[in-house]
Amino acid sequence: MLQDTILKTIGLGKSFKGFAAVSDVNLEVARGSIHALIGPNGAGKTTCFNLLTKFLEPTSGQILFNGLDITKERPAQIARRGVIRSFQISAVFPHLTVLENVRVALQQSLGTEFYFWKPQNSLLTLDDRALELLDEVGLSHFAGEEAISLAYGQKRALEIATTLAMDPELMLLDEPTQGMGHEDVERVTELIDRVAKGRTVLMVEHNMKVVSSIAHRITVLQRGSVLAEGSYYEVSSNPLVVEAYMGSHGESL
Amino acid sequence: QSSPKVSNDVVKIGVLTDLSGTYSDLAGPGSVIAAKMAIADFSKDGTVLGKRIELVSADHQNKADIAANKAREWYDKDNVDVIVDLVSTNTALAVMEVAEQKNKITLVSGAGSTAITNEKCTPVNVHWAYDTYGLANGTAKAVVKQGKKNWYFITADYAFGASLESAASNVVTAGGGKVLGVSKAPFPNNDFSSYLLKAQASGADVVALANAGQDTINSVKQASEFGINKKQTVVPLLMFISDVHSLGLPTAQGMLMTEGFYWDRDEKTRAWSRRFFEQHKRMPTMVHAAVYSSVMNYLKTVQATGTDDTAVVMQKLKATPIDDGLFKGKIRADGKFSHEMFLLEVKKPSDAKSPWDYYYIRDVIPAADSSIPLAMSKCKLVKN
Amino acid sequence: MFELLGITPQGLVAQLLVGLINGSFYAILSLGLAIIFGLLNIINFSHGAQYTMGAFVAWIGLTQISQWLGFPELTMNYWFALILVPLIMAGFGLILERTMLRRLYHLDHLYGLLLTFGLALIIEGLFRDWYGISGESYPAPELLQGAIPLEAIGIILPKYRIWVVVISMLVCFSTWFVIERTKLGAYLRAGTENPKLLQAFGVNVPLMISLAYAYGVGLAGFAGVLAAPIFQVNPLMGSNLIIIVFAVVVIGGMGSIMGAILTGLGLGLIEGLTKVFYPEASSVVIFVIMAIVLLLRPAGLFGREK
Amino acid sequence: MNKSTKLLYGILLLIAVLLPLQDFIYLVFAMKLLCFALFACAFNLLLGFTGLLSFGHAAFFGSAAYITAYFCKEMGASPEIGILLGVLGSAVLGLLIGALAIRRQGIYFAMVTLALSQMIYFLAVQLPYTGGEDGIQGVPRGALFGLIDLSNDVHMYYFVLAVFVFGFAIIMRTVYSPFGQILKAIRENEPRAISLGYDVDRFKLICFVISATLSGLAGSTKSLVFQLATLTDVHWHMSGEVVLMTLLGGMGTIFGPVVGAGIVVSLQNYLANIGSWSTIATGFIFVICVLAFRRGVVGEISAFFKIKH
Amino acid sequence: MSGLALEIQNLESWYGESHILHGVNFAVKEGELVTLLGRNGAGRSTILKTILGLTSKRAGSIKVLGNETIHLPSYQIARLGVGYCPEERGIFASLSTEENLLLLPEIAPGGMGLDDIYAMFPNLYERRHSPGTRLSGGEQQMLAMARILRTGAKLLLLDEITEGLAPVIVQKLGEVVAGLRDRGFTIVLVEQNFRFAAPLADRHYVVEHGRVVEVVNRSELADKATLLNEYLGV
Ligand SMILES: Nc1ncnc2c1ncn2[C@@H]1O[C@H](COP(=O)(O)OP(=O)(O)OP(=O)(O)O)[C@@H](O)[C@H]1O
Ligand SMILES: Nc1ncnc2c1ncn2[C@@H]1O[C@H](COP(=O)(O)OP(=O)(O)OP(=O)(O)O)[C@@H](O)[C@H]1O
Ligand SMILES: [Mg+2]
Ligand SMILES: [Mg+2]
Repeated sequence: MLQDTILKTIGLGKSFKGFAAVSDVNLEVARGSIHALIGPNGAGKTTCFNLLTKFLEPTSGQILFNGLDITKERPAQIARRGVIRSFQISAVFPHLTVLENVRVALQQSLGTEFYFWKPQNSLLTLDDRALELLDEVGLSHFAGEEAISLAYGQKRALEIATTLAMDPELMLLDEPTQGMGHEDVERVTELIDRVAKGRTVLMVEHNMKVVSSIAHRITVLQRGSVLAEGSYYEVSSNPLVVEAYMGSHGESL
Repeated sequence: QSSPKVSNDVVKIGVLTDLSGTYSDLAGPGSVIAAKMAIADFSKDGTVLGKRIELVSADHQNKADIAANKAREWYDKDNVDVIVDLVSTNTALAVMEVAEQKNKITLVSGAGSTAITNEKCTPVNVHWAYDTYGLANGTAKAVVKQGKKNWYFITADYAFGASLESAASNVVTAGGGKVLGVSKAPFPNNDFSSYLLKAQASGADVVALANAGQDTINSVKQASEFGINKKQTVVPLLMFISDVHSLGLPTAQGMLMTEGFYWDRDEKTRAWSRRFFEQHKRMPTMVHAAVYSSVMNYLKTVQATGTDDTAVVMQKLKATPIDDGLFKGKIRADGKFSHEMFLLEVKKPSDAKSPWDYYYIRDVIPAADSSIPLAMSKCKLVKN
Repeated sequence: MFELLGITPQGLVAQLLVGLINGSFYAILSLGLAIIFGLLNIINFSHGAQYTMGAFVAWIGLTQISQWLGFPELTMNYWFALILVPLIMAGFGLILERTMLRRLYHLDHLYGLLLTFGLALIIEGLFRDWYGISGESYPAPELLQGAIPLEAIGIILPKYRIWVVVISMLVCFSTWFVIERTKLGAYLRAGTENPKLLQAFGVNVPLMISLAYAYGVGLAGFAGVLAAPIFQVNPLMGSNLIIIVFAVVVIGGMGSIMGAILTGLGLGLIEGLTKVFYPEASSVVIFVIMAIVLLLRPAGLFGREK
Repeated sequence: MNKSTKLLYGILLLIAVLLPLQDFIYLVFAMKLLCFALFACAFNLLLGFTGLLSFGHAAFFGSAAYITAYFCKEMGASPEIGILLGVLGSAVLGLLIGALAIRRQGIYFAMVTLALSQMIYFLAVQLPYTGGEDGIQGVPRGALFGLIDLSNDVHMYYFVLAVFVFGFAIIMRTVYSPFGQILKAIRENEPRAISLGYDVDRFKLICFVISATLSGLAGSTKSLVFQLATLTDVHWHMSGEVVLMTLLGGMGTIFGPVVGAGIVVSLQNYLANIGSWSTIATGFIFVICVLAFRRGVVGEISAFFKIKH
Repeated sequence: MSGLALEIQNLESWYGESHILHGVNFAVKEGELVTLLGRNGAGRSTILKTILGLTSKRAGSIKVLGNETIHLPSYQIARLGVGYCPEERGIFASLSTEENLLLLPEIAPGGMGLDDIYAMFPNLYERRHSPGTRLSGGEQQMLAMARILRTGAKLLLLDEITEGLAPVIVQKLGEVVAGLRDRGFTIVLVEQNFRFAAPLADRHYVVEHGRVVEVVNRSELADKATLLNEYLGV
């Protein structure tokens, strides 16, 4: 398949006081694909995300987004380029309402974020879109509630809605279904699949059911470096991966 | 019927002082008591010219803004005719400014800066108790005369400290002495040991403290701790009997200082002070005595002129020599009440016969030496 | 003879010693603050007032109690005060913690700061009202009166100040040992982060917190007793000191016990030297250092990164 | 903002406009109150809506007061120029201090601001222009635009009222603006706000500067009302006071700081005569407020009526 | 015949104003393993928190090994022999991994040794000097689980312990939990991952809206599959 590459890392590495959490990772994410990053705990997946969004400073290597070197940019800058992440431990604005949570992200598109002289009413135009997004994740009837009162799984859903609101070109999802019930997992999986049309998704996920059903391509990390890469079938039949990650009798899927 | 002219049918005296801060012992509640005594002594039924005499008091917390606001409010709204005491220089200057605008009287007792009757003088003010010139002049002259010619200054690093220091060092050099060094201590300050060690190492005869209040107390105390008072003479340029009281004689003994009033000077001062003591449980400072004296003389003047009109009263005050048993002297054109001062030495603990028996009177400084000569004055009221 | 900006080497040594004495006070006070902050997440603004209170309690014990009760023999001398006052203060701390601070743990730091700020105003105001502002003298114990002439360097140092340095070091380092080298330390740190959870693991966190606060306040009281013979016992003695001590804790780094101690001593020295060479700056030097440290090492010299 | 709140503001404004018609309330007192209310509101913009506790806001209030006083007294500047210079000064200072301070968070932020403002304080003690302990006194109020004589208390009062309404409106607008919405989000969850593409530091800095500037406006105006600028204005007690006002009134509420300022200023006025008891009373208020009254007067009231801000 | 390790009657619980549990009843015998199943927000985690007194208010009766604990402070409940692995993991950031492991006081003899634990979770051994919260999400999960094994607690309350773990580790954890059960521990497991829980548990309680609405014994699993599906969407 000849697709152009949206994100590319060259020799990306990060060490903490001599401990190499990520080393020499060469990742290529194809535009329009859903790319999964899997690997045992502590393999460096979250760290990779942190590097890509510059929440951490890489010790070595380069990050290219749409062919552009973004290694030196600041986190907010990268976000504005269209690379938006979600967090492994859920991250919402607890005392804003659910609607406002999403709206904060939508506001980015208005370009009025520094206008302290403009009335807040100017934001009402965003409400429809916000509700639409909430509807997609099944939270529309919570719109007026403060985010803190949501259950864990609902918070995760809200986070995805917020991330979507940025209309990102590249979405980085760190374990989006973690902590969700089965129904929710299915819904979110479907949701990701749906929203991935027209954009690119890079996700970390331990739920093989999710990975196998929607990921086009999978990279397996182990101890900071790439162990294997390929389609789910290729990867899951790789004995190294089975041993390091999936487990001997795997989850029957 | 030509009734005397008293504004708003009341003569209202405001004691604006430090009721809670650093200076509340040397002025503060004692000043309020002194003012009350003056009113009671002046008239049994609390009237002058048939009109009520009222007293109000407030805490200026040594802050110019609070003082100015209170004064403004008193003059504007509460019909206060005269404000007395005013402990720190900044409050005194701030209130004098307001008083001049409103054409009301201030009688300053607590504050000590020479600016009050010099470059910042106003026509409606009298500076009653003392100023730094008189203190520094009195003490420094006497000490240099004793042959202690090499001085080291520990100076509080702000305007007041600098003016004390310069007044004293002028006298020292004029008397043939030498200033060996100066340590400018930040103000306020707790620990003076670094400066004391430097003073000790300088080998000066005299360690002069150009500071006030808590700073003085701490520096004296620490000087005795380092044994400085054994080999060198410690001279606080501004110290009140209340300070000596809290230091205690063992620490304070031997120091030389100048004050305008000492309760144990003669029969009259003793009698008055005992009455004061009954109410306040402490002997009066020179500020307390001055507040009494200023209120008393103000009321007498109102009585004598038949009005509380500012200009009339001020003119009469300045024209009449004062001798009320506590102070003796005359109010000059610039508003300085020029009176005798006393050079005092703190007694040894063994020499004190009774509580509050703290001083030997070593010298009487004539009124003329207690104020800046009018010829050198920068006051706008003095034509040079 | 070699001189540096007019100071002889002997003079310099003496000045350093003097700096060390102030440093000892900073160390004890910032140690108490650090413990309290570390565990209760509360900036104990009333630390200065509690130090003042310690000094006053010692003074009251020495001069007043006998008068109140009419038994002249009944005085608490310095040595008793050194032990009793910290205990009394710790008891006082315990009461404050149980009745007030306890309600604030789940809230922002801000509230603890404000509550203790209010307490500081009350304590100071009361002593001001009772005993006036110019303060009272507290004599050094007879054993420690007088000064030791240090012939070698040509100055004399008061015995009492030497004692202060020695005893405060002793207290500081034993405290450090207990907190950092025993399991207690781990509890303290974990309790800071998530007291509820730690409690769910079987640790009696409320007791631990009460005791830690009591200990911090006790230390402040102890410093107060130590200070009484040096400075006048006066109601404002603490409020002048407290901001500096805050700065010390920040420079040293929150959460580090050793950091608080070493920074306290070090800043005492630096401040002492500034007083010698450039006294005008001595009141700001600590704040300047603090600003620089915060810019270069946000967590403080000894602080742990978040 | 709902109808009843609007109505309330309308009534309050009307009362304020009619105030000079009576003489029960002393006008200078009312002016003082307005100045401090503006100061507290400006402070609250930072604390209540961005979650940054500055313990050094006196630096902005005070330095603006000094600048205005200096130019009006020594250089003969007209009041509007004097205030403009003061406000500019505090804005620049806000930018400098803010740029340093916002790099740190929480308690460190409070400490850095405290330290830096302490340095401003020492500058005020030692610089030759500030009059040291005595401050700058006898500042002429002058004539506004050369027309309106401000030495008349009634004129001055209306001028101060106008300044207050202007400042308050700016704050209100800021809070209820797209910008304000992001500020809130930042306070709630900073990393998340970053990941959504917001330059958190710039938001904080802008907010800091707005707050400093308006604090300066309050300080400048105050120096004209009282005709003086003193060390009190830059002392950390002033910073503490403004915290008290905000807390007492209700932090994070729009109108709370005004109420808080009213209470604190009145208390100071009425307790001034009882010496150390005023300190003790202030202490008690702090304690009670924190223990039982955390939302502040306005916060409690609106919680009672369930008014959403 | 073993007694009851945990007996809960009419348990109610609140977070501030919000009333979350409305009369929960169930009991666990010593040596049993039961699970609490339910949708997100059903109140399963809250049940565990309430047992330890971590909610703001509670009422009803909770007997731990025969002792009524409803009025006891958390730490005393823990000392009766309760080990808790919280949902949000609760790793202490200011402590190193090893300090975190060693932190919990031993409340009864018979806890696992450090070496055994490291053998079980080699990741933890490797990162033992790293600050607790610098561990990866999964490593933190292991740590949270591991540390209660040291304490000798006999009644374990485990909240979503497989969350965020790699399948290999989940598998291993399954073995660990089964081993613990066999060694006589009593375990209450809150799980989302039904596949993980099903083979381990003696009994399942289905929680909905703060109540236990269904009990499914191991033997009834097949019969009640549709029912479970309805409740959980499994
Ligand atoms: N800031 C840090 N300091 C020190 N070590 C770190 C830091 N962040 C991560 N590590 C270490 O780097 C390794 C990789 O962590 P990372 O969070 O990327 O793992 P992960 O692949 O996301 O695992 P999981 O699936 O469990 O979330 C881990 O061993 C972790 O302990
Ligand atoms: N701290 C809290 N304050 C207020 N409400 C809360 C709090 N924690 C949980 N809740 C509410 O309590 C209810 C039960 O939450 P709980 O965490 O027990 O659910 P759960 O069954 O464990 O679900 P999950 O799978 O999401 O963990 C939810 O509606 C949630 O919104
Ligand atoms: Mg991870
Ligand atoms: Mg849960």
